[in-house]
Amino acid sequence: METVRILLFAGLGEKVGRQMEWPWRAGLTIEGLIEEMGERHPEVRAYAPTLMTAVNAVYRPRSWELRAGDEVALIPPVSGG
Amino acid sequence: METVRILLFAGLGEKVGRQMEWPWRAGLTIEGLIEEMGERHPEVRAYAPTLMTAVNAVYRPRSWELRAGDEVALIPPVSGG
Amino acid sequence: MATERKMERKTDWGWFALSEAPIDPMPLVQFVTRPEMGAVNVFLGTVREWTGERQTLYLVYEAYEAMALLTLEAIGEEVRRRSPKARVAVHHRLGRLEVGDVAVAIAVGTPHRADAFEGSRHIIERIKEMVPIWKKEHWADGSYWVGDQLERVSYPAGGPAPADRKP
Amino acid sequence: MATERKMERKTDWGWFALSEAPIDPMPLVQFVTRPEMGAVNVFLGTVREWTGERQTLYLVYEAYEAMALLTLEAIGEEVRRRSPKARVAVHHRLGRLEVGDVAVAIAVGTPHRADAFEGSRHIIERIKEMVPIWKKEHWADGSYWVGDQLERVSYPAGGPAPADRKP
Repeated sequence: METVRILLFAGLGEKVGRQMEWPWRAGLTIEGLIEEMGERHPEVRAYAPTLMTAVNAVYRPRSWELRAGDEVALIPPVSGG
Repeated sequence: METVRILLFAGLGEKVGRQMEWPWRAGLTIEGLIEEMGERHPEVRAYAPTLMTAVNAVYRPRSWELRAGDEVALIPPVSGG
Repeated sequence: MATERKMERKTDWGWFALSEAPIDPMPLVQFVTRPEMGAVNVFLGTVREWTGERQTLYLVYEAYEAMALLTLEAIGEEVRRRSPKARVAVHHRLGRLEVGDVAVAIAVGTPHRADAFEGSRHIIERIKEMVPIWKKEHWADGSYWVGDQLERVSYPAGGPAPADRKP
Repeated sequence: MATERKMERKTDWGWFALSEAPIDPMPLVQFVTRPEMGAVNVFLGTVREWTGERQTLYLVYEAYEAMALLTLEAIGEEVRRRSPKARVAVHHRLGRLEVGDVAVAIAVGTPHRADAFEGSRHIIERIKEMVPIWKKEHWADGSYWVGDQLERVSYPAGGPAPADRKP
């Protein structure tokens, strides 16, 4: 089965796990991935409105179509500096 | 004879001398002092329009009346920093 | 910890690093100082003890490290679009920090001072907006990830666009 | 020179110094860093090699020293009227400086970053406006006191008033 790798950070990463593999299918977008994740992890649904999203370390919109093997980051509000 | 001490700086100090004593009389203002100095030192007259002026290390207007023993500074445009 | 991690990217004009070891600002200053520069601005973000009524005992920073370094470099490029001779160095600390520690050091060298101030300010504002680094505050009575309680904002583009704000 | 001169004023919140020895910015940073601070801004003015077509070989700074220190302290008070918890340190070098040397170092520590940036910027702008320090540029083909060729401005009040500009 082809997958994407998901990275989660900060409070969300502590609650859900910092890294997971998720099944990939043709046409899967970031938005679709977040919805699927939210079914299994309610915390993802709670954080979803505030998340920034990146694919392979570049910010990408929710409508972005994923490819197998992509690294998808769910980025809660940042607080560096 | 009572005097004031005059301090001169930068280009003006190099040309005229960095320090001098000048006769004081009741009612002498900074403006009056600069005029008197200009008669003997034409450079003071040339610099006069650009000078800031201080008495005892505090900026004072040209109309300021000097007292005997005051330290008067003729301050060309500053260029620190 | 036994080994302190450090990741960095260095170009001919920029130096970006993440490290668990304390930050020494002087190498950053030296990196951005050149005979063609007349000004260096340095910003240090330090760990403040009190935020309102709450006393911070210590902080822990974590980062999406590879992306944080790439994003810092992109922010440096924003500064150089405004001031093409600028040199830029940014080091952010990770792991546990105590009150008074330097969390981030930014140094910007430019020929003239306005650009140094503006570049340094731009970098810290952009870090707080878009660099994937997070801070967990630890108090006597608990801890939280800063940002978890922030008002909700949505990012239809995935994140702040690089062109959102000019330096 | 055999003995290097240094003059300074120190208060509970401010440190102002003039010295012929090279400036080390780190003691200034340490002076302004406190647990109640979250931000330190440092500005370094360095000797630039090229100004337009002209190559600087070295500079010489002189000061009306006692007044320069008093004026720096007054400028520090301006910063603290805006940001009452600010701590301020300013060191200016005198005598001969080479290209790349730090001529002035300013450090401002404040609880929040905007005040640190604004305080540091205010101090350098006020130094250039009103602190009695002068710079003589030395080139291959001559030398001049910067300011001697500036456009003419008159100061009916003797100098810029302390209230001319708020930080």
